[in-house]
Amino acid sequence: MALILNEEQQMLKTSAKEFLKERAPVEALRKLRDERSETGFDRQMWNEMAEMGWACLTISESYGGLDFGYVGLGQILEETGRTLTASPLISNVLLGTTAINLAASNTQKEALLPIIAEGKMLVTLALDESTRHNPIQINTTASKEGDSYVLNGKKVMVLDGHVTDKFVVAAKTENGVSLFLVDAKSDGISIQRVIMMDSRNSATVQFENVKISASSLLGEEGQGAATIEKILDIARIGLSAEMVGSMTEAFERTVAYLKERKQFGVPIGSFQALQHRAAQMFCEIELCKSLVLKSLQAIDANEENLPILASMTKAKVSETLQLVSNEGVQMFGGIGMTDDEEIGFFLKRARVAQQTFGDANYHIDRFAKLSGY
Amino acid sequence: MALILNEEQQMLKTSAKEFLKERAPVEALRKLRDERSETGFDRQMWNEMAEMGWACLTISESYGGLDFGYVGLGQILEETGRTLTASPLISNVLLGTTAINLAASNTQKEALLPIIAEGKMLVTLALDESTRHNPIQINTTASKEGDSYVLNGKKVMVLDGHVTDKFVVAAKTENGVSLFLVDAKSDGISIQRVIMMDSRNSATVQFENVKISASSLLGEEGQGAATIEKILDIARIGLSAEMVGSMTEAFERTVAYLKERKQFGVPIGSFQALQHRAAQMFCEIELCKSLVLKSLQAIDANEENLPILASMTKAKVSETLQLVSNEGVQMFGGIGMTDDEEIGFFLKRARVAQQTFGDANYHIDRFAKLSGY
Amino acid sequence: MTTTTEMPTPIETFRMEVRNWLEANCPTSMRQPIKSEKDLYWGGRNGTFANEDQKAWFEAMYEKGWIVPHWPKEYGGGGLGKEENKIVLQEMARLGCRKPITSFGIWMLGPALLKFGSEEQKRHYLPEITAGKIRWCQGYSEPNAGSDLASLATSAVDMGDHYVVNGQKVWTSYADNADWIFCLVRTNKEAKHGGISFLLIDMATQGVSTSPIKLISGKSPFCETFFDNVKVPKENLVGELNRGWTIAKYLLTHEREMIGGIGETDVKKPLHQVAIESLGTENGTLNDPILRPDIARWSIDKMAYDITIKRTMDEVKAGQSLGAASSFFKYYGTELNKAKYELMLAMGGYNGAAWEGEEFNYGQLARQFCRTKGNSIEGGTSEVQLNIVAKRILGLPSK
Amino acid sequence: MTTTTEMPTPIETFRMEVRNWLEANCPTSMRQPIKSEKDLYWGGRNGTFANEDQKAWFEAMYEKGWIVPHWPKEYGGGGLGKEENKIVLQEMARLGCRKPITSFGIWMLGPALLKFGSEEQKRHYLPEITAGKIRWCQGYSEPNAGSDLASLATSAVDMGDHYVVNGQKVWTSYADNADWIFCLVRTNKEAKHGGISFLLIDMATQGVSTSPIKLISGKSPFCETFFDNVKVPKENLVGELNRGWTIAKYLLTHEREMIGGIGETDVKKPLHQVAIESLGTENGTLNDPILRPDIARWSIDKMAYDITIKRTMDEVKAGQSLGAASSFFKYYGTELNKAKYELMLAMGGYNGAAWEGEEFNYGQLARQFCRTKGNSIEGGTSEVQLNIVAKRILGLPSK
Repeated sequence: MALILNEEQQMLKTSAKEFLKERAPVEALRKLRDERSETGFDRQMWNEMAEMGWACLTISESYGGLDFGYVGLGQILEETGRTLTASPLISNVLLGTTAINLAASNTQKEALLPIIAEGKMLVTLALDESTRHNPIQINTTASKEGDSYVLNGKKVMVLDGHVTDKFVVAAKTENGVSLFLVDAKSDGISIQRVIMMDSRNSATVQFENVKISASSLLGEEGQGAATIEKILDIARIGLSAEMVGSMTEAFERTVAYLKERKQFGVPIGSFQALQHRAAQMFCEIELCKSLVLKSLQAIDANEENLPILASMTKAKVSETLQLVSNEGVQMFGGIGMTDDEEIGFFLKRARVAQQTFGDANYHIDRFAKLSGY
Repeated sequence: MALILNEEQQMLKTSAKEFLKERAPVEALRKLRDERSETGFDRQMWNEMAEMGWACLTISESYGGLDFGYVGLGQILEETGRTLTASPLISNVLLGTTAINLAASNTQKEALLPIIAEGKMLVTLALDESTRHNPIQINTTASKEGDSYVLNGKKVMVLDGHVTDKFVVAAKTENGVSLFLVDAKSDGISIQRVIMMDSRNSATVQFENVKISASSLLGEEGQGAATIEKILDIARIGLSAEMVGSMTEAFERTVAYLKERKQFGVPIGSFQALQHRAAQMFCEIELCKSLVLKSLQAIDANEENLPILASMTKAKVSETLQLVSNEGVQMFGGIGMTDDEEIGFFLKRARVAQQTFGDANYHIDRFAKLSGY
Repeated sequence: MTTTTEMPTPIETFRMEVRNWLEANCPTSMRQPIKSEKDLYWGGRNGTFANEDQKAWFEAMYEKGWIVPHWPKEYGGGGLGKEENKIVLQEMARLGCRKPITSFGIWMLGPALLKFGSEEQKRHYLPEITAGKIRWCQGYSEPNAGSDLASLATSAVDMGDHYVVNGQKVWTSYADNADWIFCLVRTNKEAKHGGISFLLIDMATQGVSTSPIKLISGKSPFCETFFDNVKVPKENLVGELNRGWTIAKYLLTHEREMIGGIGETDVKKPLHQVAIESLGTENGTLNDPILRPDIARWSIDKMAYDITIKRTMDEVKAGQSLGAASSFFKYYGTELNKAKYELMLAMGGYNGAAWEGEEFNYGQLARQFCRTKGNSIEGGTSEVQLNIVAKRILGLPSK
Repeated sequence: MTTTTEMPTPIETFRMEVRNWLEANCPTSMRQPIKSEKDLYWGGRNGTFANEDQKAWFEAMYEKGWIVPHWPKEYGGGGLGKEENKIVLQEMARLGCRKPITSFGIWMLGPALLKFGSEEQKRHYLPEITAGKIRWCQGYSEPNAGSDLASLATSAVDMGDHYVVNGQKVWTSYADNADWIFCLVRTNKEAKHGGISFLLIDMATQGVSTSPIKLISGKSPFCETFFDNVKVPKENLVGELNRGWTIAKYLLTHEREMIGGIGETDVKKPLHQVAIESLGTENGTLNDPILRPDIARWSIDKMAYDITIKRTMDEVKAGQSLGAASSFFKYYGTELNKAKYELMLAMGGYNGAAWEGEEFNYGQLARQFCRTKGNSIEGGTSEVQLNIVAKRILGLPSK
């Protein structure tokens, strides 16, 4: 498949760019932060996004979606990376919706997807339990009691956890790991919001004897592990698309600053040491763009090598974003250290995004394992 | 202890520098190579070195040595690193003599050291058996038969193996690993010289039913493993001293070339990208010098943390020499690629020295293990 | 080794005296490690002591003359020789005594005045510093003069009996709490380096105002300081007119060495210990196989760097000296510290990415991480240090 | 998908014809991968075929006009269109057919002549190239003009009806076996870029001599070529006088793309496969825990690089285009290849460090390793490529 966007995808990207520039520039994130917004994102903006169909790009037409695919979603994510827009796109579209697409029964889909497609229900994934991404280590239990399950455990880094309507919870059942759809208002759930370095939402969610009906099971009991990996691989690629947007924007701002800022009577961009570092970043960013596009296409084509592509992509993109965000602050110099200048927002988002769904170290290790060494 | 040379050590260094500049510049190595010298080093020069006491710096006065210590030896090695001088200093002084110092009985010392001290006997270590340095993996066996042992096995990367008089051979005995002093002319030994990338000597040595007397045992039977590690740690540090000499010389030549070579009407050393790379190399080299001096002092002071110092030093020095030798060739440009220009000799020596006694990867791993992680 | 009883040398006697005096006069609470800003006493017109012990300790040291033991007595110091001064500092370190006062006057202005100030200036300003009466801040950088410090534009115009100062300084640490500021000002627009002078300005003068700077790590001691037609008496000039650059360079070298050593104190635990505790080991091997070599390489570099500092100091003692060593140390030390916090963040995982909440120590790690990014910018950027190494140590040519 | 039988399109018919012709005319031995220099036929006055199959294959292709399928027939080509040319190359690749001739004339001089040569020059030189009669070499670099190629000094002085050439070229690959050389020469000393011309010189002319260059990797095809009062007819000038730099730039871009792709063919096995085989695994993990992340990072970069080349080609097809992409690819590709051989050497251990002996494959790995160091120098250094990326793609200013 040609590694280019088709016309529709290109149009979607362009319209996303225009919308975000208008409605959600970096300044909007600063405002949410400084006003200590309770939702952590702009509800009204999310409604507008949903009206444009962004909530249902990956939902099939039979459930009220656009069936546009992940390459399309990736373009929007990339643009939100440029503007550092906080929205439920990661938690609800990449994680929640993907989980339902992959694991839910037709009945469940019929009940949920049309509402999600309209942006009127938020679903997120409650998976990690330790300090670092480790989807295999699940101690949360779901014990069968008659027709119900009883959930017990604690989840961390639940994205948008304090504003979500439903959780997809990974828990141990008798025969393996299972996924459950759990209402956020259920008795026994306590949610503690955690504001991250990038001013975005996460939450620690405690499940204490939360009783849920057997119909909450997503997919077959004990068969959740493979689904979780697939959800995560898709989310890793989608998040990488966002990160490529961030690195591109941070890099372009840095290059512009190099041309503008004068020291010793000349633009600092005329210093060869900075030129070479900029040129090297350019190369790395190009590689990242290729990996993301290739991986997004692989999701849509349902390719078998998705795990290896996802790890390659998340690893390379994480390391490059680390480099680019560091170089951005360094090249902006003293002004880059101030909260007034926006480049620091990219640094902060970079570090949270790096950790989310596994950092470069995690994925280099996984890549090597998947490659047999 | 102050991290500086005392006056005697400084004098030794200065005289070594002068001698080597005169008798063994890089040109001498080229000559040995082009004439396909059978010994691989200059015998006459070795005699002169021995006359100056270089063979007996680490031999105690009671056995006819100077008891000057490893800091002193390190200075000579550093200077031979600058001139890329091929000599038995590594094989015979660092390995062979150290082995005898550490493991031999008084009787054995009395018989061997005075001759070695005069430079009239060469002893080297026959240890490694696999492609990469791995002192734990020893399959060579020494089976006791009455009053004798019978050696069987194959050793690789035996430095100066084809010209040595004796081998210190590591072999498995009933109760562990033991060291034996074996005459190179013994029946059953076949030696194949291997000329390395740096034009220096190594050899593959095959032991086939080599019968040796029980008195050839160095140290106690089965207690060789600890001795081997100690010999190696000393050799790693000594070799690192040589490598620091090579990196310093390669770097100084590169900086000189940067000042001299003109492109686009200016010296290429005025290009900031090259300036920063040179400055970064300078910093790394300074770190290497400190590690080597600290480690050499630790040998003489018989410090307990020698293993960790040796691994730190060999790891850092290997990586820095790789960097400096690569940058040397790159900054010399096309001329650096030609055999006529000497910078390439540093590249080649660098890679062999990196592999010898464990490369950076080996020692980073060992350092981490010794540090408990 | 001898077994005969020897008389203590005078220097040994002095050491014992110092030790006894400190034991007797330094309150126990003043021997605890610094925990927060509050534990520091800065002095100044509005300076207050946090508690009685802090006050008692400062006053005892001031009486003794040991606020700055090696400054001459006539300038408010203790008049001690180099060797004795070292002993006081060593014994304070041994007991863990806090500094009686934290002061840019002692650390930065003092050395400049001692070297370049007039006798009158020394007698006037230095005793005020050791008495903790006046708190100083530094006014070097400007918005359009970062690495190119000498392009500064804040002007001091000669009005006969005084100067009139106009302009703006940035990165003036604690300017909002300082009484006086020592500034680089432009006294000649025709010459670049040769048109800069070193001026002392009372911040209570009309026309001086400050505004705090928020950093990416959050609140900071940095301020912007504005000068709007500020009258400054001519006797406040230090050194010769238009020769301020010499003083600036002298002080920058001081500062560079201080910043190079940054991060020494904040996390005492060796990095690999943090790694072992936060990631755990299996069969003696760290649980993150990819991070492991990074941690090992960093640790080797850090130890090698520390050994190199020791070697350089030993060389200086032995009369050898590496030219622009402070640039090398500043560059390498700050880059190491930045790399350390990248590793700390990677080990911290989600905890290191959190910004608020008691559970996450109020985002302490993330904030420290953000703050380290400034290490390679303040006190001369890494790029400037590399330029200096290339030119002054390696002798590489300019274009 | 349809189930009706469709007529093959003309292009499908052509593909089948090509396939059938190649099957019938390419000897089996000419479908084996190249193993050594001997397997290449270079043509030229002294060119000899290594065997009958090589000769038969060249002659069949020459008869067919497919030595260069897309050159016009009047210049010795096959006169095929772009699409048809691609099909011939694809079908040759599918069958694994060797190139019938290896020729700088086809790869480098040809494109230059087609774009800049006179009609007479095209009719004269191009058919000689496809017929394998004349072997060409390239004369660009000079000892004092490396990255600064335009500072070349080899002069061609106008003597009325001819030029007299004096000077020295380096890195003239295979000059000792070539018949003619295409050279950049200085025809005006006053202008730098605007004083260079593109000249064709018969190496049999009096005053031309060559001397081989030995590299750090051993013997090489490179030579130095000397011109001592060499008379060159005026009609050997290609393009306008003093406009040779335009032709040079055009050809350098070609060359850069070729070198960027270096290392594609020499070690076919993926690097991690080499690692698994040479180091072994334990519980599915490579036996060198420190090298493992390096190999993984390299492999990711390599795949990402290959995907990027594909993406760029797709973009070009779609009418988008990245400006100085060839510089980026040349830089990154050659750095990757150097890094690969560092890793190969680390994995090879003592075997990779040996230089001689059958047991060590005659030091093949060490020699290849040494040779890769030239990748980032020849065809424009990495530094030059980064300059180009910085200036042409990023638009960063010159001083």
